[in-house]
Amino acid sequence: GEEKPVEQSAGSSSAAEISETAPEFTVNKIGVTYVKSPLNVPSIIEKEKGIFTKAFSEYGLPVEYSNLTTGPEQTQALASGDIQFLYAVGATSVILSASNGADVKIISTYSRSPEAFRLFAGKDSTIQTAADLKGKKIAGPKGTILHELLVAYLATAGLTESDIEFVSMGIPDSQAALVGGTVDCALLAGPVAYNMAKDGYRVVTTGKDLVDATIVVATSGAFYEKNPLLVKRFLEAQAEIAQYMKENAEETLEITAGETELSIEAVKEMFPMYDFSTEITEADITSMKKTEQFMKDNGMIENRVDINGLILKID
Amino acid sequence: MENLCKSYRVAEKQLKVLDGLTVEFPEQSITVILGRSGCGKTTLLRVLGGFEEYDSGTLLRPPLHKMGMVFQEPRLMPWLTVWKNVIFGLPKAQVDPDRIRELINTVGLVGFENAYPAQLSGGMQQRAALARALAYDPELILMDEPFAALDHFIREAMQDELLRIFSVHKKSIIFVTHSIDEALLLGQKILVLDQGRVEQEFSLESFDYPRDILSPELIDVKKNIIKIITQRSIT
Amino acid sequence: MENLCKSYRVAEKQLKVLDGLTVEFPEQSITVILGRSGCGKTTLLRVLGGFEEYDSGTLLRPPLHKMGMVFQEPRLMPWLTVWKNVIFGLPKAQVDPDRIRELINTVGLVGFENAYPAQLSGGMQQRAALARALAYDPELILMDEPFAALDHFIREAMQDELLRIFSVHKKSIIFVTHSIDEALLLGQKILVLDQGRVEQEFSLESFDYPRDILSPELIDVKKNIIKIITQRSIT
Amino acid sequence: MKNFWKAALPIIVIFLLWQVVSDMQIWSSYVLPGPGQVFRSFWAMVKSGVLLLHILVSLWRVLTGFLIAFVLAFLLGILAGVRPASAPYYRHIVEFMRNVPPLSLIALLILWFGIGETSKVIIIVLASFFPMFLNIKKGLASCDIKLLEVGHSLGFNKIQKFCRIMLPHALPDILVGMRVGLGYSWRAIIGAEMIAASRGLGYLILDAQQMSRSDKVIVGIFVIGIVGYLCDCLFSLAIRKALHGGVDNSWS
Amino acid sequence: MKNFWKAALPIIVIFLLWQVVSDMQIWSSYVLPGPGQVFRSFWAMVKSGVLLLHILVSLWRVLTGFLIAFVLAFLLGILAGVRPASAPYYRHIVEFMRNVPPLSLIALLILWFGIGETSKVIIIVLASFFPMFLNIKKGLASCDIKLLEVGHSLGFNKIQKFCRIMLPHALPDILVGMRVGLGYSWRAIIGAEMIAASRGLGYLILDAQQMSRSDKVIVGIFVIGIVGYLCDCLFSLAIRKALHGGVDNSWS
Ligand SMILES: Nc1ncnc2c1ncn2[C@@H]1O[C@H](COP(=O)(O)OP(=O)(O)OP(=O)(O)O)[C@@H](O)[C@H]1O
Ligand SMILES: Nc1ncnc2c1ncn2[C@@H]1O[C@H](COP(=O)(O)OP(=O)(O)OP(=O)(O)O)[C@@H](O)[C@H]1O
Ligand SMILES: [Mg+2]
Ligand SMILES: [Mg+2]
Repeated sequence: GEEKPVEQSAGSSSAAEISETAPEFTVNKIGVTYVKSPLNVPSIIEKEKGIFTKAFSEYGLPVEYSNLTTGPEQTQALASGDIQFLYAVGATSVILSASNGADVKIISTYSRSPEAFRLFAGKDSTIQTAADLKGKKIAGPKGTILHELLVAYLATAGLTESDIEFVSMGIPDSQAALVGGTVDCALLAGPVAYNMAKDGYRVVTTGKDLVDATIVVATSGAFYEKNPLLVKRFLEAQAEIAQYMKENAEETLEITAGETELSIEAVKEMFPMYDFSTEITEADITSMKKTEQFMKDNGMIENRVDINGLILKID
Repeated sequence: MENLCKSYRVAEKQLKVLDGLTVEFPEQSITVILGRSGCGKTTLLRVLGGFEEYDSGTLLRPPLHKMGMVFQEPRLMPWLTVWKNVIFGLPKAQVDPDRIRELINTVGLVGFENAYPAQLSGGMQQRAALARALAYDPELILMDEPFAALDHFIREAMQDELLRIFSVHKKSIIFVTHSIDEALLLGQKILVLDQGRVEQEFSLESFDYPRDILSPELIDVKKNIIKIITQRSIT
Repeated sequence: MENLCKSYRVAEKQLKVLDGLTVEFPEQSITVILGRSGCGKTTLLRVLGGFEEYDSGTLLRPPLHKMGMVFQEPRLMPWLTVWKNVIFGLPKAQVDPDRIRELINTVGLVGFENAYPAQLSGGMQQRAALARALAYDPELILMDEPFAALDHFIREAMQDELLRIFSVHKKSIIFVTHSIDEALLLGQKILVLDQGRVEQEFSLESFDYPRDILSPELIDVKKNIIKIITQRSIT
Repeated sequence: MKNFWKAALPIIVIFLLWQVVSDMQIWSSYVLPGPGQVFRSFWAMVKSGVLLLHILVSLWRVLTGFLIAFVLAFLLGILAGVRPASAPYYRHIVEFMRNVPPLSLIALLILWFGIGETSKVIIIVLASFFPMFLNIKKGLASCDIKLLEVGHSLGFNKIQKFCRIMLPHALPDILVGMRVGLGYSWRAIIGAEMIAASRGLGYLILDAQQMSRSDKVIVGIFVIGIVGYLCDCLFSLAIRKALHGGVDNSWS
Repeated sequence: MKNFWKAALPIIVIFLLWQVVSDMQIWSSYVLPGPGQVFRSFWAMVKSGVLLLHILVSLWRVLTGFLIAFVLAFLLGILAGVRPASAPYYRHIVEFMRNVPPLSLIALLILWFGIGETSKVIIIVLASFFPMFLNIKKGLASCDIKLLEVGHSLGFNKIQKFCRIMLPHALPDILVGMRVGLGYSWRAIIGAEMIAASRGLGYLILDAQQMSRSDKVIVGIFVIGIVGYLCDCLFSLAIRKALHGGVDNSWS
């Protein structure tokens, strides 16, 4: 389905506001990204239970899932109009694309999970503190929460990125590099991090107190303007998911284990690291501002981004 | 058919292959081009057939000629059997299996219809190429040493066949050869080519087919030709 | 050189090309294999040269023979010039430019040393292939209709050249042809091949070179050969 | 039979080595799982039917992409081979595209063609077009002039010359090109299924990497390799049947 | 001159279209930056010298990988072309590898060979080996038996036959293979530089993608395409010089 959003006249979009019964939208389907890693329980539950499908079937709109996992891909797809909601995208990616002129708006928080993001060292590495990292080779994905974690951790010892050798790689590749012994440390998250910890690799630090690891839900400003109803319905559906997770905790874990094919123990151990409440708190905004500052400082963005302006005020 | 042609071509240094040549090929007759190896016979034939550009001069061809050519090499399609090679030039609808079978019989390839060219001897390949040109049934046939690879008897048989075709269907034939005997046997007009020029023309229309090559008149002509060729190559 | 060979090969249906053939090729002499197109001359030569397996029978070859072959087709390397094609068989150190130049002169290709095979006429290509085999200077030369594409005079010159080489260097030559005259001119021993058998052997060692083909004895032999071949093809 | 052993020998050696290395526990099993573990997850996926689904989805994508690429390469190859004069118009663009990594275009493709099948198929087309194009072009352009002249002498028009002489003559080259192209189609499946796939062998590998399931990654690699190989065999077989020995099979 | 215009025409049209589309502001500059913006960031990179650095680093990697792949393909191609009997030993493994996406092997390569140049070069080798191998094999295997027999008649040994007849005969095929291979080397640069690169054109693109800098991505795409094209031209030229017309240039 590569239909582009159907541009309609202003008249029809205002009609959507007038008549609640037969609203007309600028889309004929709802594209949602589906990201299950690192451990995105709400996405898994939602898909299993078909909550969005149910919600949007009220408007006769089918829901289409897209497995776009990386942030840049998601923001690109949003810009192309193929996707309406980025359901779980790193705040860093949103800031990056916004800084480069993309029309992207945050509508709610997805999760915060500082502890799920970790810096690993070899099994019998001597690295204990941030100061020990000086001159070491560290692998991880650039421009992500993990990268931010590293820089924040270095800062605790008064170091900067230039004091270490940072190599940019995806998470699975970073893992392989650490296991193969060609790097001293690797920045890992999700099931990979869990496995490595189980295997005895040393956790140098988690993201706790360093980053907030804010994952958000985003849409485009244009889409919201023309279809506020749909965005509102989306938020309601999100609440339903949270509701379900609270009421069926055991089942939630089982479904997650089944979908990710992780052991139930692993899921149980990792689940508490995540805070899935959807409300955008003051702390979230502050952390995003911090992130934005971090990116500016590290030359990853050239234009400042107004975080408050990024967030859609929906009532 | 009348023409006047003149042309030369390049090798490395400019090499005049055809040099101010003026010939006329009468229609419905057998014209034989005779000459030594490398004297430009093939080139002349290729110019006539339109395979080769010429540098200067004019070439007049009567229109509406369906023209066939037998090349000096067999040039069979290696991926087709003898049968398919023979009918190669014919539209599917026009293939008359009986006629083709007869043709294949004439060139002595019965039993080899399904063989591939690589499985034939050199002479057999040349005969298959001959059959292909005849099957195409052209009004004008250009033949470049078609019988060189054939032994005495098959050659005789083929010469007879050619004369038969000629007399029955009154086709125009231009025949290249280096054998003086063959030229005398077949030609109504013989052009002796040397160094890009027509050294001499002989008209043998008065002799009826089949000819006896040992008849005194023809021996006279033969001596004449030999004299011309040897003379030229000495100078 | 003695041998006894017997072999047959497949086409589609089993086709006996050489059928219980028994021949002996004397050393240091010119043996001519004569036969009609498609009778198996090339096949016999290829078996002798070791290019083709034989099915049964034995083939005895004296050891240490440096053997050269002239194929029925020119088979020049299209990416090499005439000169390079001629010296193709020689190690770099053994190339004697004067000798090569002389050879090229003999085959009448002076001025075409730097031409590529595609730029030569059919006969010239064949002559270049001949020069290649001679340049290689083998003790035994197998020649498959080497002069078929040549005109009367060049053919005569080449025949003389061959006889000269033979008498000076006393090489063994096995020569395939379909021309009875050529066989009579060159052969010390003539094998008439038909249907995979040696129909008849003629020994002409008593005739000295150069021979006069019109001498009564040779005309007798010629008539004999013609009779044999025609007889066979009628049955 | 002897050939079977010859073929089996190196494969057995590789498997044994693998088993030994994984037994030695140099790397833990989630980094380099042993053959046993890989086979178990392979079997689990076979039983549940997901593997077949992944294979079919990818197969469909690969074949679609390959066919489109072939048709394009064939048409452009004909144009280039038969009318070299037209080359200046597209030559530079084709040559330019030949060197551009399809991976770098993913973002643009998503932008223009969305995240549906189109983008995925385009990635595969981009990967397999060029070997086919170059080989077809070479095959047609290197056609023996002598044989073409035969066509001329038989009064063939351009189309007849092309279909009856150039094409059969170029066949071995075209087939080599198609085989290389088919291989590259399979290789491009990861790149293609990076674009929002939820099924397919490429997705299987990418997803397993994210989920740290090395055993599944290896299953995916094996399955792609083997399915691709089988495709290639079928392709060779089909061609051999179609040609029944008319052309030597130097391409197989 | 006329050819120049023929070549320039479609390129100019593309640029104009691009300018028009980006002027129309259908997509924001984040999605599709205009030619002006792209040129500005290109110029900035040229001036600071980073672009040259990226080019040189990638060039070195591509050439190393290409050369290694060529040597391997040549050796194995000779083996396969000259001694078809040896095929069963490696055939299945080669055919298997031919269909495996190099991208899926990145993790394994990092594990075994680290994140240095080795892994990157291996990715390039994997990408360019197969077209060369198949073309070399085909070229050698399809050698005219008639010409080989000439070699036999001149008492050539196997090596002489190979060097003096088979090799020149297979040259056009080998060259087509090499050109396809060179193209694929360039295309593999993104995959290769996914492995912990900090320089190179592939890194430039990947980094720009991650940083959502579409303008830089486009600069990278153009530079790879053009540098690859130039490489190809140089390669063709070198060959044409080396052969001075002996072989028809159906491969160019
Ligand atoms: N394609 C070509 N390029 C350059 N020169 C050529 C080409 N074809 C033929 N020639 C030259 O033209 C001359 C005449 O060649 P042509 O083929 O016409 O001779 P011919 O009379 O047919 O000889 P033969 O009886 O040996 O076939 C030769 O000297 C040859 O070198
Ligand atoms: N490679 C082959 N495969 C199958 N049959 C073949 C092969 N080569 C030759 N033959 C057959 O063997 C027979 C003899 O062929 P050969 O080439 O020996 O004849 P020849 O005496 O040299 O004839 P010519 O004078 O026409 O060259 C022919 O009937 C031919 O069909
Ligand atoms: Mg000629
Ligand atoms: Mg023969």
